[in-house]
Amino acid sequence: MASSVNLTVKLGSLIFKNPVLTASGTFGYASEYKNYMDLNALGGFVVKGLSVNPKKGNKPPRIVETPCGMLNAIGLQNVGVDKFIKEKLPLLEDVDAHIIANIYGTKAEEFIKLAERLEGVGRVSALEVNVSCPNVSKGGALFGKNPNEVVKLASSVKKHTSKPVIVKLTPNVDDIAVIAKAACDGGADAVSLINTITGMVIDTKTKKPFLANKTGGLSGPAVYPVGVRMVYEVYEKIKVPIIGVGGIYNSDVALQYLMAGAALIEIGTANFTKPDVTIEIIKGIKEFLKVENIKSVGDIVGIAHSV
Amino acid sequence: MASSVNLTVKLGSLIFKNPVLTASGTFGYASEYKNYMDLNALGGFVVKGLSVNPKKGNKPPRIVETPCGMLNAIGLQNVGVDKFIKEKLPLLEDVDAHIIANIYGTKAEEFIKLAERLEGVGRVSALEVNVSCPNVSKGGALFGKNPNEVVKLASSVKKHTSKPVIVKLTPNVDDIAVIAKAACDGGADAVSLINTITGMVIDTKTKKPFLANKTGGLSGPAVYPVGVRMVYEVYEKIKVPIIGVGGIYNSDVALQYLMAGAALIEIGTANFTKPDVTIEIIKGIKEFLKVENIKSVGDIVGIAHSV
Amino acid sequence: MKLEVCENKRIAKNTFSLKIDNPALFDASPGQFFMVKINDFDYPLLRRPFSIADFSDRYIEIIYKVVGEGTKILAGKQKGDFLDLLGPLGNGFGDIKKGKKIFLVGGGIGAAPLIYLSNTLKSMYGISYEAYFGFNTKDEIYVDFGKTATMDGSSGYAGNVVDMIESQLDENCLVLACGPTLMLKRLAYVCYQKKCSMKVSLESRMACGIGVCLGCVVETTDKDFKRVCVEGPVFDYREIEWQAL
Amino acid sequence: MKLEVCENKRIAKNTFSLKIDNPALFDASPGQFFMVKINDFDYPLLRRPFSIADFSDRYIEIIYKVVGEGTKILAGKQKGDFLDLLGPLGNGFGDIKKGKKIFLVGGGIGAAPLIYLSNTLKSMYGISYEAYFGFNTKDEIYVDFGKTATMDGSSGYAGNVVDMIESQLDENCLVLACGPTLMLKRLAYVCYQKKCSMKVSLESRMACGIGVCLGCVVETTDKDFKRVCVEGPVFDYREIEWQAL
Ligand SMILES: Cc1cc2nc3c(=O)[nH]c(=O)nc-3n(C[C@H](O)[C@H](O)[C@H](O)COP(=O)(O)OP(=O)(O)OC[C@H]3O[C@@H](n4cnc5c(N)ncnc54)[C@H](O)[C@@H]3O)c2cc1C
Ligand SMILES: Cc1cc2nc3c(=O)[nH]c(=O)nc-3n(C[C@H](O)[C@H](O)[C@H](O)COP(=O)(O)OP(=O)(O)OC[C@H]3O[C@@H](n4cnc5c(N)ncnc54)[C@H](O)[C@@H]3O)c2cc1C
Ligand SMILES: Cc1cc2nc3c(=O)[nH]c(=O)nc-3n(C[C@H](O)[C@H](O)[C@H](O)COP(=O)(O)O)c2cc1C
Ligand SMILES: Cc1cc2nc3c(=O)[nH]c(=O)nc-3n(C[C@H](O)[C@H](O)[C@H](O)COP(=O)(O)O)c2cc1C
Ligand code: FES
Ligand code: FES
Repeated sequence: MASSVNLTVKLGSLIFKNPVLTASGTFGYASEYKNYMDLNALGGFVVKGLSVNPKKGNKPPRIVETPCGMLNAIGLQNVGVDKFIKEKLPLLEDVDAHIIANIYGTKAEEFIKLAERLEGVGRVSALEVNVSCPNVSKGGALFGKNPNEVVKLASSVKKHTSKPVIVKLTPNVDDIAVIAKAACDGGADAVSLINTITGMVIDTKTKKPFLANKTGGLSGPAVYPVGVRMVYEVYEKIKVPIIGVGGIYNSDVALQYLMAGAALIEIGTANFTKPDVTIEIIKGIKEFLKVENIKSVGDIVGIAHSV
Repeated sequence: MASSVNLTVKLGSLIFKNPVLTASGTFGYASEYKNYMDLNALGGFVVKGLSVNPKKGNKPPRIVETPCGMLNAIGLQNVGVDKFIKEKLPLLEDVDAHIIANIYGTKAEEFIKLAERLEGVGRVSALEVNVSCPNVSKGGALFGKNPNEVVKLASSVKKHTSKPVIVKLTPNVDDIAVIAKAACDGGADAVSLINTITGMVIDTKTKKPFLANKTGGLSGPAVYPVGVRMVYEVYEKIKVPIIGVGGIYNSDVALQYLMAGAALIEIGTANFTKPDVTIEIIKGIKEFLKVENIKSVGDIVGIAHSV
Repeated sequence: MKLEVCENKRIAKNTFSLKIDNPALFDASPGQFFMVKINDFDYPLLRRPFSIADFSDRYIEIIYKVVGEGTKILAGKQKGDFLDLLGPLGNGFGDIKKGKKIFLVGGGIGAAPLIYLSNTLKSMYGISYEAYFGFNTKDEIYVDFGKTATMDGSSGYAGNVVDMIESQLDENCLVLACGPTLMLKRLAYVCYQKKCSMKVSLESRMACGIGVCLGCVVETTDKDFKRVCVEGPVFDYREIEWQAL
Repeated sequence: MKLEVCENKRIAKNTFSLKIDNPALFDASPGQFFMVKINDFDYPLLRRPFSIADFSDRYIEIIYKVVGEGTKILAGKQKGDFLDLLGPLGNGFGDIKKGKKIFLVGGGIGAAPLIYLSNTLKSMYGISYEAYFGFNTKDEIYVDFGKTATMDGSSGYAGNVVDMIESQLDENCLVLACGPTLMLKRLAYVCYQKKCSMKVSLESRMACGIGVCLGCVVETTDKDFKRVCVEGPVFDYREIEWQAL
């Protein structure tokens, strides 16, 4: 048994102490979790999607449970980038983990504005460009389904930031590898996948869609096989690191994502069920590597591709 | 309370005694369920996918469980259309329910052959053209993702049969309404959706994809919100009836599909969990209509679209 | 926090009292709630929010109604089983100042948090109050104090609890209420008419219970959204955009 | 078919005996199995296949090992709970003719169906047999007859059960076996060498258990696929393409 295992992961110039991040929209601005876990234990967190101006979001109901999953249609409610920098970031001053800003705009100029606004903010390690939110009427997945838009958007953001740029992809497409390649062509330093799968629940009492937004994004354990498959498909087609996300709820599923080809992973919905699930997952990954006598977590990334 | 409710559904010239069918590949050739339920209670059944020649299918393992779902990669193992007609159909002679043949080919000519071979077989009420199987290397979803192929295929089958033609669609696309419209352009009398969503499970012990086929199709309760959403989307874009399928496991979800716009529904994976689940669902739909004082099941089809 | 079930018994039609061992590690105030994990495994996926029906050194009590899959499974839990609780969460009824005439008004399962509230008012503050509870039928009643109304007239006042108390309310009253949305909406209208004060505990679909998912919001009169789990569940009724509910 | 649990108790390391009330509505032969629904709700989704470890007028016995989520939940079931069983399913060991020298060979939890088989051979046919069971360690042993081998030598023969019996097998023997795939593969090889007969019960991932999903197939020597749930789970070992397992 190896006495110690190396969990660190590199993404461009960034070093993560382990591959476990939290997913945007499921971990607030991180400080909310201080009571439930040691934030320093994480590789990092992706904060709630930020827009140039504060956004009110969709009308409620915004969430509904489904078998081993949930739909959400929050509609990117957020405090706006300025308030985030002024009020939320300082709460994390003493936390030793990467902070990744998830950014969202309805047009390229807004993404550029966000990148510029965050450029001087040292505490933000990287940008995750959300071209995949299914719950907004403009932007979001409308960009993310079109490879040409993705190339353009990635390259414009890239031009206005010195931070690593991660493009977050939607699973609601014919072929996610095409979109991933487009992100790389645009200069993305990494891609993260998957965002939620569009779904609908109908309230048979009212005979109407349950959510005020009608459709919502499916997340949670139910979707993990789709995410693992997509990471596996993308891994064979691109050279930049993949961040795997979608339904990870224990260390076995986390390991599946790594083996499929994810260098890092994000935990979303599972935080709701178990606020300290990320700690459990980090422990589980470590334990697995020890038992298997594998020295570094990097050694299992994409290992499921070797026959 | 209405003293009796009308559950009958028309599809072209066919009359179904109720909207509940069983989904292809999950009900064998139907006679297997004789011990567990009264087959006459069903609106009909779609039998296992048929090819011109017998097909051996994929190597095992072929199935794996996932949270509230399962992956399968059977690979369309079947006895072939001739043996089906000779050996399987006679077992259903005394059953009073529609039999729909699910047909699969690797090229248009095979679909045509199947249509021709079944043309004289009176016991088969309709053809469900499977352009959406994700678990075969040729045909299947490769057709189903391309609207031009779908138009061509639907119209070629249509030309060689007098039976209603149903085209079964894959959910693994950008926009399922585009494919549904293509099927209609090709002359389809109905569309059924959804087939399974492509997924993967990795066995972390062996560090390899669990299924011999690597990927498999996700079905079961987990996927129902995706199916309901797609039926809802397609309902607004086409005029022919929709057959809703995907994750239906109780009458509430069945009603959601009807309200989203499905005229008929197919039950798949749930048959494995509860062999008589279809009976329960028919009862539940009837009960709902009674309590709501709705005279005919047709009155709730698509009702979630009215605001 | 995994805590042991001490008792789980039926106390009225479809209504159960769940007593959980109190480790005495925290305090809880009336109106706060717990997010309860129903099973050890992830089905049902989300935790269920339940108000605190009583709270002592010995146990935490939750009174719940079986309405769906989660509560049905909960009803099967037995003494000795463990439940994972997150909380206490949210803002309760807060400080209640003397001076106003206090009415506790509960509807159906919404009476549950008012039990703990009534005990606290009595024991901690020595504040007196009147309590009114509305139920559909007699066999749903699980409170043993206050006056009750039933819709079918099988016990107490025949009709709606709001109608029962309407005539007694004026600007010197403070109503502390919890119940079905429709009842609260009517009550809010009455309180508005009578210029009476009201604090109200709201329900909403919750995923996290701790303010991060933004799923549970309710529209407020300043055209904003507030989180029921953090800014609530108890709100001053004038904050709420009742039209939107 | 919902049946009542009479007893569910630990009988060895991670191993439990579950006794279920037998409504005496059907017969079952050794080697057949039931598809057991673990919960009333649809999680875990699929039924779990378990062999019949014993079968009498009074109860159906299943002996199972806790290996994953489903069996973990099963271990929590108590007397008075109800379980939904589908079955008995599949082809068992079939008619055993006198004449051959009979060996029951089980590995780990695979010994379970051989208990019912041994009882039947004795009581119904008056056929005598020898029984050999392999386990990893002493604390895993749950059978009280036959000879045992343990891998760590903590009880009985030290080593593999196949090694233990190899020298005794010849063309006059009939082996009836169940156990881990690797053990069965070795045993098949030995039987082939010794020209000895063997019937073997196989495991496979199952969704339906009744022959419709085609998920459980195993490759056969005629280059076809056979369903373990219908054509099996007991096969003549010469039918199986062992290389493919
Ligand atoms: C702050 C708060 C306090 C509550 N206190 C109590 C209490 O003391 N006693 C009690 O019986 N009930 C209480 N409720 C309602 C209780 O949470 C729901 O009845 C319960 O979640 C239903 O779960 P289920 O699985 O049985 O129903 P299902 O309908 O199967 O649940 C499906 C989903 O909907 C959610 N849901 C269903 N009904 C409600 C509801 N009315 N409010 C919020 N979410 C809902 C569930 O949490 C779950 O995510 C409270 C709700 C909130 C928000
Ligand atoms: C015909 C037959 C008879 C069996 N008899 C017994 C018995 O008497 N006692 C006993 O302890 N076990 C028996 N097994 C194995 C038993 O079915 C599995 O151990 C059990 O399904 C594991 O469920 P789980 O949820 O704990 O494991 P998980 O790994 O969480 O299950 C996940 C999925 O994999 C399937 N699975 C996991 N392991 C196996 C396996 N070894 N074989 C088949 N499917 C598996 C499960 O059914 C489930 O669908 C038998 C299997 C078959 C096919
Ligand atoms: C309540 C909620 C809010 C979310 N908000 C965002 C967001 O603002 N930006 C984003 O890129 N993804 C958002 N997501 C998607 C998640 O980051 C993640 O991609 C998805 O939920 C799948 O992962 P999971 O199954 O682990 O939750 C949100 C998800 C949920 C459930
Ligand atoms: C084991 C299995 C085999 C299947 N075989 C076929 C098939 O032969 N042809 C086909 O069109 N669909 C096939 N399907 C897809 C189902 O008919 C259905 O579209 C899908 O499973 C979603 O419905 P469900 O969630 O109710 O199972 C199969 C599904 C399963 C689980
Ligand atoms: S429940 Fe998540 S913010 Fe309130
Ligand atoms: S388990 Fe379905 S065919 Fe055997």
